[in-house]
Amino acid sequence: MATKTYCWAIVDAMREEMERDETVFLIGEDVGAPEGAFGASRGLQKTFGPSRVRDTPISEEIIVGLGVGAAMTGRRPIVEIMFIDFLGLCLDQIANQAAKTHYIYDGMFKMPLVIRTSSAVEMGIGPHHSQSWEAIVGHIPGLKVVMPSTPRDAKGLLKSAIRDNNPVVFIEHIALHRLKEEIEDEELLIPIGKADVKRQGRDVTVVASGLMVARALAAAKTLAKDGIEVEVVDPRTISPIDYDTIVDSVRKTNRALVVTSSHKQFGFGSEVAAEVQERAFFDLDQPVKRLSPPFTPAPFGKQFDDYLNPNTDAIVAAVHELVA
Amino acid sequence: MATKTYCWAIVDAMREEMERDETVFLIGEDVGAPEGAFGASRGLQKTFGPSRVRDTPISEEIIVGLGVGAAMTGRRPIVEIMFIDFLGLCLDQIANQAAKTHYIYDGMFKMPLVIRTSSAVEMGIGPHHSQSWEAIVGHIPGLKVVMPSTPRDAKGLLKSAIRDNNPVVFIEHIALHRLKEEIEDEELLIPIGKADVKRQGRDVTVVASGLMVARALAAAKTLAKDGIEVEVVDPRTISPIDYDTIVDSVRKTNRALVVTSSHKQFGFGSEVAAEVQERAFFDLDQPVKRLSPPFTPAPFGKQFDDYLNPNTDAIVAAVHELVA
Amino acid sequence: MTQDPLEIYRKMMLIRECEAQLNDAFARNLFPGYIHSYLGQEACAVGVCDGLSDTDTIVSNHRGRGHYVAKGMALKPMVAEMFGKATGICGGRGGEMHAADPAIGVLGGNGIVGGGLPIAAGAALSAQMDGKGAVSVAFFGDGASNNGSFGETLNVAAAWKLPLILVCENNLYAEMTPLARTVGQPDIALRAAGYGLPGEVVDGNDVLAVREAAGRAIGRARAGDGPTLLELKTYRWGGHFEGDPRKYRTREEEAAWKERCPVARYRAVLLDDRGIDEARIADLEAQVAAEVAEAITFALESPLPVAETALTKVFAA
Amino acid sequence: MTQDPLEIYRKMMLIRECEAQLNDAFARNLFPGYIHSYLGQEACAVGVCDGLSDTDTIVSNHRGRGHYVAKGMALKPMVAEMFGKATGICGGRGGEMHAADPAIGVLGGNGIVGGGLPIAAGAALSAQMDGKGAVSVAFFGDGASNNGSFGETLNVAAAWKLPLILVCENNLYAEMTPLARTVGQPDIALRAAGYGLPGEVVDGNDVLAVREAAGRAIGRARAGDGPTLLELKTYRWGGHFEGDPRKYRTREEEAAWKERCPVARYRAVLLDDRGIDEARIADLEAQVAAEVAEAITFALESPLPVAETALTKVFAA
Ligand SMILES: Cc1ncc(C[n+]2csc(CCOP(=O)(O)OP(=O)(O)O)c2C)c(N)n1
Ligand SMILES: Cc1ncc(C[n+]2csc(CCOP(=O)(O)OP(=O)(O)O)c2C)c(N)n1
Ligand SMILES: [Mg+2]
Ligand SMILES: [Mg+2]
Repeated sequence: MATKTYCWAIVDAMREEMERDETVFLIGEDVGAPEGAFGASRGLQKTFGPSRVRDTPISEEIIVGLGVGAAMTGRRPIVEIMFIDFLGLCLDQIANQAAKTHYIYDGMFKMPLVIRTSSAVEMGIGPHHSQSWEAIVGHIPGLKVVMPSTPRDAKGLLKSAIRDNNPVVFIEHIALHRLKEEIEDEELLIPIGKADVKRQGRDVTVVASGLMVARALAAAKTLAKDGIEVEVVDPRTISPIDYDTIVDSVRKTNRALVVTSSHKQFGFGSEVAAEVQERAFFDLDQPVKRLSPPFTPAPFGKQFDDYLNPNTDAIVAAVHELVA
Repeated sequence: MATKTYCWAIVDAMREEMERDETVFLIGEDVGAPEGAFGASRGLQKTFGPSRVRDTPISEEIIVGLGVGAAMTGRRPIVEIMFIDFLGLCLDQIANQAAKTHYIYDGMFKMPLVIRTSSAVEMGIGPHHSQSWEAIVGHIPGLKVVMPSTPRDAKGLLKSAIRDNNPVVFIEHIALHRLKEEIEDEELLIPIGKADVKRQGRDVTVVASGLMVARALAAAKTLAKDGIEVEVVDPRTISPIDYDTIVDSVRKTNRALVVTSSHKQFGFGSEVAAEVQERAFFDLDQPVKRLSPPFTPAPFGKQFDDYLNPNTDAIVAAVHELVA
Repeated sequence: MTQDPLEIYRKMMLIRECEAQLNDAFARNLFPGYIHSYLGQEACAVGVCDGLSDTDTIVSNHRGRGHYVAKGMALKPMVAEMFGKATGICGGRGGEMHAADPAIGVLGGNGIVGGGLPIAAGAALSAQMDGKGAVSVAFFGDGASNNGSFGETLNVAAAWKLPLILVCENNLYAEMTPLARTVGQPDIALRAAGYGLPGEVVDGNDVLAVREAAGRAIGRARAGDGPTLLELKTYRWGGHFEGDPRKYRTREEEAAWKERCPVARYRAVLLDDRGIDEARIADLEAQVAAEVAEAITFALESPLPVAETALTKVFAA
Repeated sequence: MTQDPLEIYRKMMLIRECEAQLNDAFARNLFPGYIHSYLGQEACAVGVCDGLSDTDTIVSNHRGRGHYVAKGMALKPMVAEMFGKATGICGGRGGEMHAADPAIGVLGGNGIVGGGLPIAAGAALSAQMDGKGAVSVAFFGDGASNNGSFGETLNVAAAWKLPLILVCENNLYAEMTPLARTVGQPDIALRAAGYGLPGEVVDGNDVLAVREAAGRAIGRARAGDGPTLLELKTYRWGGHFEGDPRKYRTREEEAAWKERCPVARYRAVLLDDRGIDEARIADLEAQVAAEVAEAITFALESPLPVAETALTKVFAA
């Protein structure tokens, strides 16, 4: 066991997989010699050389496209898009090419491609670096979308993503990079598509993703003092969503709240609420609630982020409303 | 009154607005001399000249960007992206630039930009021309998204979109282009953000958009024979959604079905189901149901489209389940 | 490279016949959907692919049949794919704009103009990492060269010295819009220098000229000397798709280009310069026509895929 | 164009002081978020904007303060915006990467590298339609020239002869990656010819050279002769942002570029060639320093915007 940050967990996952399989490589802006804009590729170019760990130009479309073409020809590329806000520059390669190639060509090509990207929502960097766009990729068939909330999940899911024969959009959060957790020394593979019940509880199910997981847990602690036992489910995989785990929990608690950093409208909250009410309607005592930032761009500055994004108090209040 | 096709309704709307306001112009691939890949700009270049009706290169990002820059400097551009499937090449200009400029700059710029685009879902053209991506733009604050299902709605909404001081993504459907309807000769402006109850009914609310509206109406006819009275609500505007109208209807019928051409996952169906269950939970006798194509790319060929997409029979069956 | 000059002619004729007979099926209402005909551009695909082997890859676009045939895709499953039939090389899911065959290095067509260029660069990166001298080719149109992916691809290919040959088939039109209206300068090849790679304008209707230029580019790529942009000046005989009334150009312009028919030109070379006799050529032509007819019959008689199969293969195991 | 040579110096010094004093605030932990410093590039913005009037527009990028100052944005609201204060020109919503002022033709910065080029082309299209001789300028970095939007913009601008001046400030780095590692050829200006517009490499640390080249480009654009790509060779004195340890380059390289300080060079011209005396310059410097200090104090003392205002102005009326 060793204590690792989320960021080092990412580095370790890539290092282990690159050691294990020489077809794995990494490209992206500043990932090579500079070792990652956020340090998430520290030491990799030194170990694996400038051919397997390459700096790219600021060319998001071809960064993904290089991965698509390399994956079709036998490699397992990891490509980095620095911020998920830049998805609009490479969505065609992700949604029309990577996601559909295996399908269109009747299974003749595999697409073992990992698209690593980051959200910086709530970090005060302003409108072009504060979005949580998991719903956009979640809407595309043929993609898997993963969003780990802890170092251990990050490592185990990234290793699984690299070994997956399908395109995986792997969404980190810059603010989580410094989070620490003990991680076993043995090989760690966490299956894509499995939710994790981060806390057991009988009264309310809180489905939380990314940054919101820690807050949901903090809220659960507070609520426990009032005798309200919250079950916190972290889907970890945004697509496909592990509804079995979520619905099992709701069947037990009869109340559900979804907390996300992405907008409610056409977002993860709506997706989960819709499916949960369909599957567990007669088990629900209350409608499924959603807690999300309001439907505005994110202006510059922490005070706005603090105001716009759900915090622990808001989760506590929402749970109180649900059990009222 | 004159009978007009959906396609001519689009042409008429642009012509009327270009006559009314000389800051309105149109650019896009093949919109000028060729008069539109689907004939939706017939006669416009002849009337307004090659400066105001311009053919662009196949450069989706700058097609939208030209509109953004022109809108910021006093014009009212209409830009055409031939198929909504090409959104991945211009989403940055739509979601990060057009949608946010008014907001970021504290209201100093208006963004009277219309992005006209088309879906060809169900037309057998294969995976890159068969998507219904309204949810992707629906997830972006600062955008309005419109998806008319009839010629009259198309005309009235397009004219409103052109006069709107905000970016509007206007989604046509190629298969609807030949649909005919009587349209009044007087000026026709249909407000963005208002749903239309296309048929009154007391038993079940069917929320249907785009191609699905006609099918929902056909299903309603069939169901009426069995004594089931379906209310068909066409939101017309996908963002912001007119929930007041939808929820009023559900409060009356106590049952709701959403039918769309887009995938259920993170799609319009989930968005509507989530909000309706939240607002009208205790009025619902059954969970809100969603009818959508399954979560796969669209292969080439009509037989696949017919199989994958909801048809009238499926709507009838789903309504029967809801009232069972 | 093929040593037999007749083999080159056979490939060109295969494409020519294929396009002609498909158009015929279309005219008789036997074809589902659009046909993006390759008629008139035969020398491009054949001249380029002549220098490639099965371990080299190509990425095609929406006008891909010429590329598929030139790279050696089996005719029956290729044609059946165009009809969307279950016997098609992709089981009929790809259809007219999408066929692929990893065994011979065909990485697929594309419904997105310009969408293939980055993918071809990715295949070139794989080849470079493999270090076995394989190359990657991207076929695309003049219209695609105006899309953002073009500049990104040229730059990355040059910066990394990728074994990539960028083949722009400049047929003067993108759908109904003439190239001249959408560019500041009509020679796409001239864009190469600014990105740091060689660019060359080639007569795309002269199969031997294409073959030579492509051969040089392929040689450079195999040797590790990096990418080349080839612009093949050619002409699309048909409309953007079959049925397009071609109002945007004159019948005279079309006739002038048909005078420069790439197939007829190479036929004359065979007769006049290579001393191959008319009878042998005619024989081969008949044989090719029969082969294509058989493929079309095969496709027409094949079943459509079962609709339920649409639910399969969204993900790989 | 400014006739007073001191006015050019004043603008350069305003930028220099602004950057220095902001860095100072940053070092004292008084600045929220990142600072993308313009130190070292002063001649670029000032040289280009000297030929523009308020009816001409500019589009900036993430490193925009130089452009804002050179185009004439009032100092206090500009600086307050950088701090995200309610008194900022955008009420503090834009922050360090986004300031705009329609009254003087500043159409904003951008957090998306390359995102501004298409917008500048749109403004140029407006200007062309207006027919009043206004021009549009896009400022962007060497890194941005590798993004797809660059090629699309060059091509459209050339095809339509837009009154657009594309100003690439080549400061040799994109974040921590040197340009040489990501391009096949290091002169961005050479990419112009292939798209059919003139391109010119200019010493970006020589304000008079920039002013002259920009003047020619602006003149062509006003006359309806279309766009120009100017590549201004310069250097970013600081890191990508303040606090960047700059491990990717040597202190020697930095020192060598500081030797070519654009401000000092122009100061020498004033002293040596224009016969302006030291005292007058020193006076102006003191005045500028005070003006900037006042703006910083104003910003520091201004309130943050009320968080609830975030809910307003999503849509225009
Ligand atoms: C990104 C994108 N934009 C537009 C289209 C519609 N479209 C299909 S083919 C075509 C013209 C392509 O022209 P070119 O690249 O010259 O190829 P050609 O058809 O001449 O062979 C267009 C505009 C598309 N499929 N993809
Ligand atoms: C599309 C996009 N990709 C990446 C980034 C992250 N990023 C911000 S600035 C920058 C470097 C830009 O380099 P250059 O254009 O040369 O401008 P400079 O910073 O040198 O002035 C990068 C990669 C971004 N903001 N947008
Ligand atoms: Mg063409
Ligand atoms: Mg730079």
